[in-house]
Amino acid sequence: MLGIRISPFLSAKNTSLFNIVNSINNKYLNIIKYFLIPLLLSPQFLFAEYAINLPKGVTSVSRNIYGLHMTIFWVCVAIAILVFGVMIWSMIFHRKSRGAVASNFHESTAVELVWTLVPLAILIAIAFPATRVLIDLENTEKADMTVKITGYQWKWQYDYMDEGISFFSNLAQSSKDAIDNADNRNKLDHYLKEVDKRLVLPVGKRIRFLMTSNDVIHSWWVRDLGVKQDANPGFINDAWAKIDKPGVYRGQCAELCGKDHGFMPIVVEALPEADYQTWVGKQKAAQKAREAASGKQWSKQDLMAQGQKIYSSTCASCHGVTGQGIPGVFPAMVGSKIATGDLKKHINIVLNGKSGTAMQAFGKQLGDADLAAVITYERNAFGNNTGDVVQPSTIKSAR
Amino acid sequence: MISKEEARFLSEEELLKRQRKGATLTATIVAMIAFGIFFFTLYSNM
Amino acid sequence: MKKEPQTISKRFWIKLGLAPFAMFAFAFALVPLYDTFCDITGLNGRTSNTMFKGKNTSDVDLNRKITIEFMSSTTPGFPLEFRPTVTKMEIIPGKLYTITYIAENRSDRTIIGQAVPSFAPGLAAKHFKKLQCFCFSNQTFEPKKPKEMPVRFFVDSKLDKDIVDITLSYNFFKVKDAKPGPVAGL
Amino acid sequence: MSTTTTDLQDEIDALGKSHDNHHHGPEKGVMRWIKTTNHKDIGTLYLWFAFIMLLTGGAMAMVIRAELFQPGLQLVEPQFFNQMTTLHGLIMVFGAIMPAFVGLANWQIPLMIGAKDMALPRMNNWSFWILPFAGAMLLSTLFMKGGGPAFGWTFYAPLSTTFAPDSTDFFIFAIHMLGFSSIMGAINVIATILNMRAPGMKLMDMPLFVWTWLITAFLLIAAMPVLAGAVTMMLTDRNFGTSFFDAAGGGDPVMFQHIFWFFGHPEVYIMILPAFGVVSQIIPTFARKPLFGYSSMVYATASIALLSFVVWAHHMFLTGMPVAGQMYFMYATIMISVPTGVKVFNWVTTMWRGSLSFETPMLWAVAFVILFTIGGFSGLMLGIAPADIQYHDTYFVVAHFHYVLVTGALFSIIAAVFYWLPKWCGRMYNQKLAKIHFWWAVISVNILFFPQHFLGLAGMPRRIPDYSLQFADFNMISSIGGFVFGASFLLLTYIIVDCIRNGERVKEPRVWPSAKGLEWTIPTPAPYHTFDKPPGKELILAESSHTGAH
Repeated sequence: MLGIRISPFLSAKNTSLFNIVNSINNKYLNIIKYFLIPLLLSPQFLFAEYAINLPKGVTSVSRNIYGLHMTIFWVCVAIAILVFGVMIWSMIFHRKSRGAVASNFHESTAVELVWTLVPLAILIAIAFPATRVLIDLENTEKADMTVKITGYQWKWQYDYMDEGISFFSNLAQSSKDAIDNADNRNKLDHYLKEVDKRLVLPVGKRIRFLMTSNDVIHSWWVRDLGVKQDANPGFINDAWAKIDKPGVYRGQCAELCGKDHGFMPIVVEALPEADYQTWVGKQKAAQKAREAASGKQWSKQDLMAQGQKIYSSTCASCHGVTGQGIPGVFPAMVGSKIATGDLKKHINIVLNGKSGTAMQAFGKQLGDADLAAVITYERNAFGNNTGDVVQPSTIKSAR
Repeated sequence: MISKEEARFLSEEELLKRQRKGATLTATIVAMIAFGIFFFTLYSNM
Repeated sequence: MKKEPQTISKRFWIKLGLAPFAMFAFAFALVPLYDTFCDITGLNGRTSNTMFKGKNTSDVDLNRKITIEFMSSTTPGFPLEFRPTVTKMEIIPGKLYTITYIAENRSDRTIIGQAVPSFAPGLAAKHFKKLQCFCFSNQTFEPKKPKEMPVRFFVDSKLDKDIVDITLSYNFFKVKDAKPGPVAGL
Repeated sequence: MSTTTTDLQDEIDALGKSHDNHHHGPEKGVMRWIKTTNHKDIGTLYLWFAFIMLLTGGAMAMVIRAELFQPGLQLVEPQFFNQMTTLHGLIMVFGAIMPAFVGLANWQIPLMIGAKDMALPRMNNWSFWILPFAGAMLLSTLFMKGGGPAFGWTFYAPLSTTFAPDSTDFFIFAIHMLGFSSIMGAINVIATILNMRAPGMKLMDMPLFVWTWLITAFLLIAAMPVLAGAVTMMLTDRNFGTSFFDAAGGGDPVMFQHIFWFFGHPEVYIMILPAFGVVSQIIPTFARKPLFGYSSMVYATASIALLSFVVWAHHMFLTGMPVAGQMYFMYATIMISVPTGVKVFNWVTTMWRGSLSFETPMLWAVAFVILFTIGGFSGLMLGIAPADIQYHDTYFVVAHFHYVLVTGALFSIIAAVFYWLPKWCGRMYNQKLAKIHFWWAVISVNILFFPQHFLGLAGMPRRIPDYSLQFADFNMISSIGGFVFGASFLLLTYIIVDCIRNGERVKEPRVWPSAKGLEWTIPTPAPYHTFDKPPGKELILAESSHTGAH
């Protein structure tokens, strides 16, 4: 069957629990630690320690949600104690083996009425704070800046509408290298939660997010910001956040979006206003430099080297590191009609994508030089020895 | 449903036949409802 | 084996005939019901491809200012360079404005597309009245020829008072070919 | 005539000729099962089919839990992982839980209402025999080019239309067939309950299991055609150039979710209402006390069913719904906890001041009440629209619906089997072993699903094959619980097979001395044909579990 991996199960010791499994002594300690203590001690203390609860977050919205969450949680606990208490009482004291004799009552309109109306009252009491938080969520005050977020299979694009900055954010290479390699994994602080380019945002500004998608439905989710919103293809949704504290906040895609749904993290870096402005300046300078690079002539060797880099970061997730693709889902590169056929068609499909498929329009995502490199690579690697060399200028004129 | 009084005058097989006739009617109506909902789903999205 | 001939009463036939009729009547009656429901909750109406006809009866509300952001996008495989000439503008509800989108077909063949508008917040869609828009019909683009496409609109002053930012995004889709396309996923 | 068929119609014909020779047994050999129109045979077929599907879907869950045992990709590729989550969901919902309840309905409804058989025996045969083919077709997609469906059991467009593998068309056909089978089953249940009751049995005399199934059948009639509509639109979108769910042609992908959940939310009640019925039969038996608040139970069930049609979009709070819509769906959703609460309170009060004993079915029923209620609490939390922002599509949701469907629906099915199995086959299972199995399953299932609440709150999304290291510990605990729970089903298989083959014979009609109901008035094991003479009103009232003295 498709998709079975060869790498051995339990190849490495990379979780603290793995060690527990190995040492019995430790195991009992940890059962106490994970099951008994959480039951006995005050929740807040432990929730922070072992991350078994929502974080309070760094926006007013996420704090409101946290408060609401805790309120409902304790209401549920109270009802549970009452209901299960009665039940366990009768299970202990009304046992046949203890000589309990069954009474025969089976109806009471008054009691039925009480346990319809009391829960109803509790629900109405919950509905008030819930509605308040909900209205605050849809708060439409004036925003200080707008970021457009576009979901792609499987990366995010961020457009700073007011600054004209636009970039893609992929899973960091360090995490990709660690998927199959436990040693690499243990060295990482944020396995699968790190990106190559972070979304940098200023602190204390009201930021408006606009979500949309280029292919399937994604969902942009950063817990500490209290933002989760679906990105629907062809439509835009909005959400907002005002970050209180500088810091790095991590999230990931929350709506199943295909093969690499689990590998599409989000990292938000909140900076003080001044640092943010410095960052914006740097981005604008870098954009200029990239445009200048497209005039240069490249050697085939350089193109191949750069092309391999771009291929593995951008193309390999579908077409495979060795160009095999996934039969029936993603076409192979090896001997492909496009990669070994007409160059113009090849450039066109990479630039503009193919409608109705997962093939995206990379013209918007990559610079001329990178596109030239990756197309050169595709036409010469995997045994596709066409010998074609594509220069950035060719791409520029084909755009 | 067949009431106790009615049933008293029916033989075993007549009762079964009466019941099955009612069942056929019920089933037909319910099946129509199902088809109606199916077409409504399509229709409401045209 | 003897089969007794089964007689079916007239009442049965009438019932049988009426049941599906009633069912369909019920199903069709649900349509206005759902429309009302969607209207109240605002479930639909995130997009509107229809022209505003009739007179601009909305009052000009000089005390209000609304910022409108204009965005554009195209779907993969549709080689259109497509953007608004202005990305942001302040407007006064009730007044008429015109903004222009520019599109250029970057391929060598003629392409046909359909623009679908989308609003954030979604509730704004109802109050954004378009008198002229390229989204009313399919658009044909000749190769390498830029095309200017104006949108003439006003925002109804009935728009909720607390909405101050509206985003309007047009997404250009390729109109499906008449001939069957390649198998999906390949 | 007694050799060729057991069909009811033929029996009626035969009755005209002779009164004596219609007590024939089943046919011999495999043809008995293929041609059978006997409700007991079909019930048995349904239950075995469901059990095989349960093990199949369970094996897929084992693959999922094994891959999630530790971070990194060890066993399967992400694409295959997605196929596993998708098929696990589809098979458990359409192949295991629903057929199991239909099987219980087939066995028990005629016995409980004093009918000879189901109303439409030939259709009954059909609605079962479609299932194995539909199930096989669904599973066969795994071996096709491009693999099976990999878009989750909710198959949201456009992932399931534009971006799906070719095998999706087979998936659509399989769903059509499964839906068709369910609708036919539901028609049969409605026709049987409304027309075949013993003369004199009023609707409010029916046992609660029959009531919940009547309401469930109406839910099926209303919900399954909507699913059929949704997959039909998918089919035309994929193959015939329509664009119901494609913004390019004026459609809307969110519309798919509206249609899907308009089916999907009643669907979850289809899977839980019969469970309520089962538990309402078992608890009075072992509390030796009539069911408390019978009529309020009926009304609560009906109102849950009605409410289930007006809350669907609480699965869609994040799709960009306007605030008025979110409020409406939030209020409607939390309203459901009122009738659900009434049911729980009624069960607890039935136990109160009873004379309780804890035979195996009672253990499962008590576990059901407690664990289902926990699932209900997390459901209430999920229903709060703003809080749902943080819960949506996380493991918190996974924990919630597994508490409701595994420790809810599945536990009630196991309870029902342990309750009625001795009546069906005339043998008692090894009660000691069954109790060991109960504790084994109930402890491991909590180790499996309870930590998933923490995972979800800590931020782990669902449907991911790999996760960051912060989730490692709870995933490992959950996986260990999963393997232990999975293994418990091997013991369950042994207990059931052992019971059928070597179990101690039971002769008394009333297998559980304190049980009430018409099914306990017939001989044990239940003869192939029952209630040739419908039971009288006096018997019906005496056997009612809710009116008279116990």
